[in-house]
This record gives sequence, structure tokens and C-alpha cells, in this order.
Amino acid sequence: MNSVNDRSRDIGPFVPGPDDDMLICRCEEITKGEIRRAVHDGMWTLTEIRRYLRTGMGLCQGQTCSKLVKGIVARELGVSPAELEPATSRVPMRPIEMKVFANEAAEEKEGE
Amino acid sequence: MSERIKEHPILGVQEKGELVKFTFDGKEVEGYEGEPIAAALKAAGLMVHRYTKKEHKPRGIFCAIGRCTDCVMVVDGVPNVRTCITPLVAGMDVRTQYGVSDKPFDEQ
Amino acid sequence: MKTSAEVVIVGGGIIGCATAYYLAKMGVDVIVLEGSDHIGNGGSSRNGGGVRQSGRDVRELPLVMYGIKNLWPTLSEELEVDCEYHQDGNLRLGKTEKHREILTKLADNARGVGLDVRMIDGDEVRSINPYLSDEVICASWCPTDGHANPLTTTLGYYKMARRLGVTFISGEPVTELRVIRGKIRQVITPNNVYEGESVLVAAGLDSREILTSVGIDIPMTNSLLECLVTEAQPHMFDQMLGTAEADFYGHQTKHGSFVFGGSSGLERYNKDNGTPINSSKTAPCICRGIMKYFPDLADAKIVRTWAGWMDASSDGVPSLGTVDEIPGLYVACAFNGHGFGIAPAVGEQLAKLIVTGKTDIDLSELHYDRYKAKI
Amino acid sequence: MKRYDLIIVGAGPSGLSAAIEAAKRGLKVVVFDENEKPGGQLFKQIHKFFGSKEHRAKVRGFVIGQQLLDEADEAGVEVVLNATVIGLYQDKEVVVKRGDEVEHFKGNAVVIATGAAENMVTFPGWTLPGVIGAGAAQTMMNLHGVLPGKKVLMLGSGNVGLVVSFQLEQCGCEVVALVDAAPRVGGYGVHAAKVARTGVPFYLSHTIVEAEGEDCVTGVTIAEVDSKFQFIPGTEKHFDVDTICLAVGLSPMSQLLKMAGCDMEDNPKRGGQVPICDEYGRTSLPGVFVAGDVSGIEEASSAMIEGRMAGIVAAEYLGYIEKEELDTELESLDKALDGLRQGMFAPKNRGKAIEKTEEGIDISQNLLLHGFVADDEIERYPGVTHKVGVHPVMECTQNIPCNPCQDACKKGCISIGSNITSLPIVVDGSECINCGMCVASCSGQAIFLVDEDCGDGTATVTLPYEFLPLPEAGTKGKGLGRDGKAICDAEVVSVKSVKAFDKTNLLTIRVPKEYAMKARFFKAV
Repeated sequence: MNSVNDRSRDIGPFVPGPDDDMLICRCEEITKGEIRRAVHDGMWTLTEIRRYLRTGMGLCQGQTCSKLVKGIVARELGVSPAELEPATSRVPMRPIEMKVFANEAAEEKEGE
Repeated sequence: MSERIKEHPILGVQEKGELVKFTFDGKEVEGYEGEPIAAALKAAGLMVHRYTKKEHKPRGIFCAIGRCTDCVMVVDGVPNVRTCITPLVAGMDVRTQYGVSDKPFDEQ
Repeated sequence: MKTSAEVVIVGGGIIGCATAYYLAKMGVDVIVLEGSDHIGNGGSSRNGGGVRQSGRDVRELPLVMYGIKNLWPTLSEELEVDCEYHQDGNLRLGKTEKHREILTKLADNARGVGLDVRMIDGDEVRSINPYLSDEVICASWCPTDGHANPLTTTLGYYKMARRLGVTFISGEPVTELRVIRGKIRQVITPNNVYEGESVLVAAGLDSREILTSVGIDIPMTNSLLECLVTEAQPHMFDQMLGTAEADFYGHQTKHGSFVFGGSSGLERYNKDNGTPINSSKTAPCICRGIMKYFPDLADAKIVRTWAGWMDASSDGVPSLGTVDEIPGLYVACAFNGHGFGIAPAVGEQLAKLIVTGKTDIDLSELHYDRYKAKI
Repeated sequence: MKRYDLIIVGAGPSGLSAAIEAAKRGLKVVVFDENEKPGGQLFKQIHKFFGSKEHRAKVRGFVIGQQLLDEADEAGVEVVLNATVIGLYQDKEVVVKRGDEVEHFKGNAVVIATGAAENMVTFPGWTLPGVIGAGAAQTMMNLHGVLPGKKVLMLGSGNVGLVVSFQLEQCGCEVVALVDAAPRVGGYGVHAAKVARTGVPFYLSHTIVEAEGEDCVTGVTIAEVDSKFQFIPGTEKHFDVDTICLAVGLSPMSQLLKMAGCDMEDNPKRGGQVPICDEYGRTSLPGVFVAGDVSGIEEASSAMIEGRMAGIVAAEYLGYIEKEELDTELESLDKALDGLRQGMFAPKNRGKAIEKTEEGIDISQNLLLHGFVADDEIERYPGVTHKVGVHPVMECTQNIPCNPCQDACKKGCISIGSNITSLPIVVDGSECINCGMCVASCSGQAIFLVDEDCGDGTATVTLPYEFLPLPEAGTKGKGLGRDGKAICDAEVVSVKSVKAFDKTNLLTIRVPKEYAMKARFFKAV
């Protein structure tokens, strides 16, 4: 996407909220307050939030919380959630045992 | 009231595998072979699958289709097994997961 | 939007962020331009987290040793973020006599510049890390090596630099530099023209293209490296690991997951689609490599794989320091996949160089103009 | 590497439909699905579907699933289950986990039909065991035969929340409340009405304050919210429940496409992050197509048509059919899809507050606020008429694309006309023979056969009944109003269960005649 984003733009001060201790990322146990605080520390993209806090990096790979995180970050930045690009999806789509990933099926020959 | 549906008005009586025994934290529990471990636990009224690593909070079934990974437990010694999509086998050793271990936090 | 500063840094990776931070600490006014949408989006967030001296070329060793001694131990406090720095040693593993030879030579060279690294046998390896398989017959052991979290460290530098007033602008890919009246002056993007008295180019592979605009060439090529991470596992060990064969490297993180990188032999030839994208063959290969050393990890589940471009130079060490031909221009690129562990030292020394013209560590062997033909 | 003409990811309604169309045209097709059973969510859908014949209307979801499987089998499609696609790489390479190994395949074309994932909402206690997704509830009860809970609070009044509430009741759970922060019921009025008449109270403009419990849910507090979704103090209500079910929408599961480098967009109208694609599922990557919820949240009925489109487009892409055939087929599928995308709930009307039906009749406000049409509102709809003797009363009050009732009546009593979303009307001069086919065929369970005056001060009402135990003739109980409250004594006169009714039993109850137009459900005492 690459849109110019001046990270010095004033987004106002961090104001503590009554629900800051609400758990958002169930896997990594990250709260709304931590996410909001990270935005004020300069983490303005969902990718940066994920790398900084580990939201969506747990076992479920963000399948549960990504939309929630997006909403929180967008609100903090004062933009529409649709403007925030989701963090990249990564192989594998589901957790896979190392021994299984390592075990590539032999090629079947034609006619077999 | 039983936790299992004996007869359903639309689906009738559901076919199940053989009734087998397995253990939950060492205690004997019954379930049908081939159904997800989580279904067998739920039918036995067992709700807590694990306690989280940071906050030590209880978790159980949430999505039931293998995506959210909240229902993971230590099964036959392997942690982080998604019980909602892992078929029950007779004699399985299913344990509450504390963080990523089957040892309660005060023993870790 | 601010478009001029004393120093303009091209590249918002860990080198750019760290240099900006140390410059700002010295009261310098800095703008950092990041081409992608995210700070630290290149190798800075895609590496395996090694903070390692052993196995390095002696030309870059003094710099990384300086960083491990002076900067890494207090970095978490300084950056107010958990960098997850562990100094529990590095085992570089060997399985064959050939491996032993390679490792011994590397260790001998490193000892020559004062690094505590020695060869140990298989049993001693397993006394340090009991999970390693019997296939391991030797290792080089450097007790002062370690690992850290590249994501929090990179973004930690960014956070603190920003807090000290550094201007960061992402989504600003630099296309051109301009020399005005014999000095570097302008940094041009598709949207804006920035001006600085000094300009540091720390843009990884893209540095080559950017420097072309002022007639400087640093020979580099890319290589697509891949990593993977497992689910959290019970704690097993704290060392950083590598192998003589370079088939995998990695460590267990504070989180409990294992981060491993490795090679399939295809990295220089894998194609991409404009973004660093995993090949289908590499991750299975890395898994096979790991299991030979760690049979116990066979059941650990992989949750994520990723890829990143390495900026490889012909002699395997970075280009670092002043560009004598163009006053005010500095470079820091071609880190050859070992840029993370060395980054704090690079950032701090570059900041000193830009402000005072001097460094504590001699950078002359990393000079941009060192590349020569073989005969 | 093993290569197929077409690799399809996801054996749900859209994936199977794509497979059938492609295989029928000669393509070598494989469908991979991570689940143990094919059919996607269809096998959890035990209600009858809406639409018309071409959309498989009045057939239950799980039956449609079986039909699709049979057709796929007949067409020569290879359906591989327990096969998790872990990645879509460059050059349309699909890597699949099967058992204890991974396999690499290439497709000349690929259809991604991975469906959707449930959205979530947070409140204190939302991570407690006992807080589950609506999909989880369906999976537990309809696939595994295990009760999700005994006392359940449902959050969400969209079709999923409504349908799952009804399903929970069908398997014997008590739904203590149906709650939605929105000021109006989001799903079909007929779905709401069939839940409301069983006695489930609706709380619109309410949401969850907190889930209570130490190790699992033991209770929940809800409260009313204002127009800015802020709690109004003093409006808290507490329920003892063991389960809280969340049905707050779906998001496309499009990660594979993003991973493969498709151009993506965040499109709130489609439910979130979706591939940029044309109306037939062609993405920015040549030969990669999408169908079903992954490209925008809709219903299973439209997913099946989108799947067929993608299968046919893939066939043309690979040269198995000519452009002319493609155009002809797409034209007729366009019409079929267009038929489904009509009415109040059409995608184009999402978020709009519609006040009047297409016929110009006021929409029941009570239905939107409380889940049922009030007694004084029902008379305004064309399906509600009065006659001597038994006659159909069709409490169909919103324009939805559905017309099985029209075909069900062999006597021609019911007419919808050519516009599939029109409200059904009773045809003048037609004669009802009390066969019950209309009652059983109505997917919304909104048709009743009423004899308003049996001559002895009583009336009879025949209603659809899909619960166990099935009362017998002579059973005494209470007649319940549309709001689910007991309003009169009632006695079961007859119970009809024939194969053509497809498990919808017809219960005829006798009530005092003043309740003929009020009693709409029966509870044995």
C-alpha cells in the first residue's frame, strides 16, 4: 500500500480507559490498555502492534482477535478500521507438528 | 438432565462410536470413540480445559472447530492438543493444561 | 510535515532506528524515512534473534564484542521494553570431522581478536544442552553469546527515538539522493524532497539502488532466507544454537516458542512476488534439519513461517561508515544476515561518527570502497 | 508434482458446487477440506432453506449437503477430507496436511472456498468456559449430539443468532434471553417469530455487562444501551445461565488469498477483508477464483450459486468450454443469484431501516423490537385473511426471497406471483382442503391453518412443531401467543407426521374461538 504516514502526527495524549484491562488477544493475553498504549508509543500499523505485543501471534494466529485489535487501533488513531491493512497471513494455516511438516509425501509416478 | 441429546426432533438418534473409557487428570471418564475429546468432556460436565500462562485464567471450548485453540490440553503427554477436533481413543490420558504443562503452576 | 533536519536517515530498520536514537540522545535533529508501511519491516523483524560473536568474520568482531559488552546488558532498561536478551552462550554444532575443521578454524580466528570461544566434544555439548542428539560430535562454545527479541528491540529503538523527538515517516521509499554544491543535501521520494546536512543510507538491499543516484555502488545481491516458529513449549534451554553446516540456527524464546531459521540451498534462486514470500520447500527442510539435532521437538507444532531478504556482499561483511567521495554521506548496509546482534553497536558508533567524526571502534576494514577484483 | 485441472479448498456449499460444475464439464477436480465431514456448515443447518426450487428451498441444510456430495460423487469429483490446506504458494501450489505427512499439489486453476469465521465481542468474563460461539453451539449439538448448555443466553439477533436459538430449544436447552445491542432484530422476522412464540424474551438495545463465574459461567448481567451504545445505569438485568452464546456476525476467512498475494480490500459491505474480485469470483491472480463467504458474507443459498459460477468460469479459463456456453450459463446463474439478492435483507439494503414492505404496508415495529408481530398488527398483511372453515393464515410480513408455499398448495390457494419477494396472498375463491403442505413447506414456520369457528365456541389452529416429545392427541396444555405467553387453555386435536412434511409435525390444537388469531404455539402442562 505504502501511504505516507508521519509518525509525529498528534493523536492526542493517552487517556486511561475503564476497560483497559479487558483481554483482547485470548492466546497471548494482551489487554486493550496494552494495545492502546502501544499506539501511543508509535505502533501505528497492525503489523507493528503484532510485532511489539504479540497480538495474533499465538496458537490461533489472530483468527479470533484480529478484527477486535483493528477496531481498537483505528479508534486510537482516529481513522476508519478499513484503512488499516491486516497483518500478513503466514503458512501454515493451522498449527502443524514439525515431524509432519518435515514428512513430505513421496511423488506418485504416473500410472500408479 | 443428561448432557447428551438422546433423540433429536430433526436428526433423530445420532450414530456414535463405541462407549470407551479414558482419563481426565487421572480420573476415569466415559466417551464415545471417535467423537472429539472436547465433546466427551462436555458430555461429562467438564468445562475447564486449561489455565492460561500469564493470568492463570480458566478456558474451555470456544469455537469448537479447531480455530481458536482455547480448548487445548495435554493429551498423552503432548501439550497444546486441540481437543475439539481430536478424536477420542480408548485409554487416552487427557490432562488439564497449565500454561503449556500438565503440572499445576505451584509445581512448575 | 517536517522535511528538513540535521540528519536524514534512509531506512527505518534496526540500524536506522538505533542510529536515530543515539543521535537524538546527543541532541541531534533527525528524520527517518521508511519505504514500507511498517517500521523495521525488513531483516530487522525477520531474523532469528542471534546476539552472537562466534562464527563472525574478524573484521566485524570488534564492533559486535563492543556492543555485547557495553550496550546489550542494559538495553531493555534503556529502551523501556523487554528485549528478551539472554547471554547464555552459543553452541555451533558439528556432526562430522569436516564440521570440526570448519568450527576449529573459526574459533581460532576469533580467539586471535580476544573472543572467549573454544571447541568442546559431544559429551560436553550435551552437558550444556541435554536435548541434543548423539549425532552431535563437537561444537564451538562461546559463553558470552546469546539471543534477543528482534521485534521488540527494533520497535523499542523506534519508540524511544520517537519519544526523543525523531521524526519517522513510513511509506516514503527513497528514489534518489542529490548532491548540491559538492555535499550531500537532498533525499527524494515520490511525494517529497527532504533535506539534511548529513544523510545515512541504511536501507538494506535497497541501499544499492538508492546510492546509484549519487554514483556509489556497493556490490550486494539478495538471498531469500526463511524462518519458522513453534507454539510455546515448556522451557528446555537458553543457548543460541547454530551449526557448522548452517542447516539451521535458533533458540527458545522467553515466550516458550522456538524460533529457527535454516536453509534449503535454494535461497539465492527462489523467486518472489515482490514481497519476501516463503517457498514451499524450505520449511519442511528446516524441520528435517532441526529434528536431526533435537528429536524431542518432533511433536512441537509450527505456527508460522516467514521469509526475508538478506543483503549479501561478496566478502560477507557490511559496508559501514563515511563515503569519503561525498561529504555528509554515510552508509550502513550489507549486513549479510548478521545485522541484528551488531545493530546497537553500529547505531551508537555511527551516531558518534556523524556528530564527532570519530568512533571508538576502528571501522576502516568495513569501508564501502574496499571491494577489489581477485587478481 | 501431482497436478489437477482444478483444486478447490473447502468442501462447503460453494466449494462443492464449484466442483460439480467443473467436473461435469470434464475437469479433473479435487476438493480438500480440513474437516472430518464434508459440507461445511451445511451439516449443522437443520432448518429448511429459503428461496425457490432452483435454490433448493424448503430442503434442510444437512440434506442439501448430502445432495451436493452425491452430485459431486456422480460427477467424478475427488473429495479429500481431514486434509488441511496449510498454504497457497506461488504458481498455484497447494500444500496439504494429511495424516502424518504433507503433500504438494499444483492446480491449473484454484478455487478458494474457505468460508467464514465468527466475529467476537468482548465483555468482562468473555474468556470464561461457557462463553462460546454460536457455531460452537451448532457443532456440539448438531454434529456431536452434546448439549452446549442447559440455560443459555444468546447474544445476536441476526439469522445465526435466531436460527441457533431455535436449534438450542429443539434439543432441549432453555434460551433465557435473546439479546442484541442493535435497536432492531437483525435477521428474518419469521426466524424471530418462531423463537419468540416458544417464550424466549428478546432484549433489543441491550448488551452484556458481564459474564459471571469463577471457573465457568454461572450467570450474566445485561443492560440497556443508548443510541451511542453506552450502558444506561439502572437498566441491568441478571440471568442465571451456564452458557453464553455469541452470534455477532461473520468475517471472510481469506488468509490463504492474502498469503498467495491476491489484491485484497477491507470491504465492510462484504464483512471484512476480501479478495478484490469480479462478480464471478476472478481474483487478481490469473486462475485463482473465489466463491462463497470468503469473498463476502451471504447465505449458503447464494454461496452455492457463486460456487457454480466459479466452477464454470474455471472450466472456460482452462478451455473445457467455449465462451458462448460460459455466457449462457452465467446469464441464468446471474438470474438465480439476483433472485436471492432481493428483498429487505438484500446485501444492497444492509444497514438500512426499511419502514414499509414492497406492497406499501408498514413493517411490524413490534417484530423488530420484540421478535413477534403484535396481535393488532397482524391483520394488515395480505396472507392473513378470514374465511369460514379451515384456511391458511400466512404470517409472512417481510419481503424475503422465498416461495415454496405457492407450489406446496395443490389447490392454488396461495400466490406469490413472479416477484419472489412478494408477500404471499390467499387467492380469492380458492378452497383449502386442510392438507397441511403449506404449513410444512414454510421454511419460516409462518403458516398456520385456522378454523376460526368450529361452531361450539372453539377454534382449531394447526401449527408447525419440531420439538420432542411430540404431544399426542388429547394432550392438554396452554395455547401460547406470538409473544410466547400462555394465553388460553388448549388441547391437542391431532398430530400429523408424514414423510412429505420432512420432520415438521403438524399439531392441531383446539382453543376458545376468541384465540383463533392469537394462539400460535402449544405447551403441554
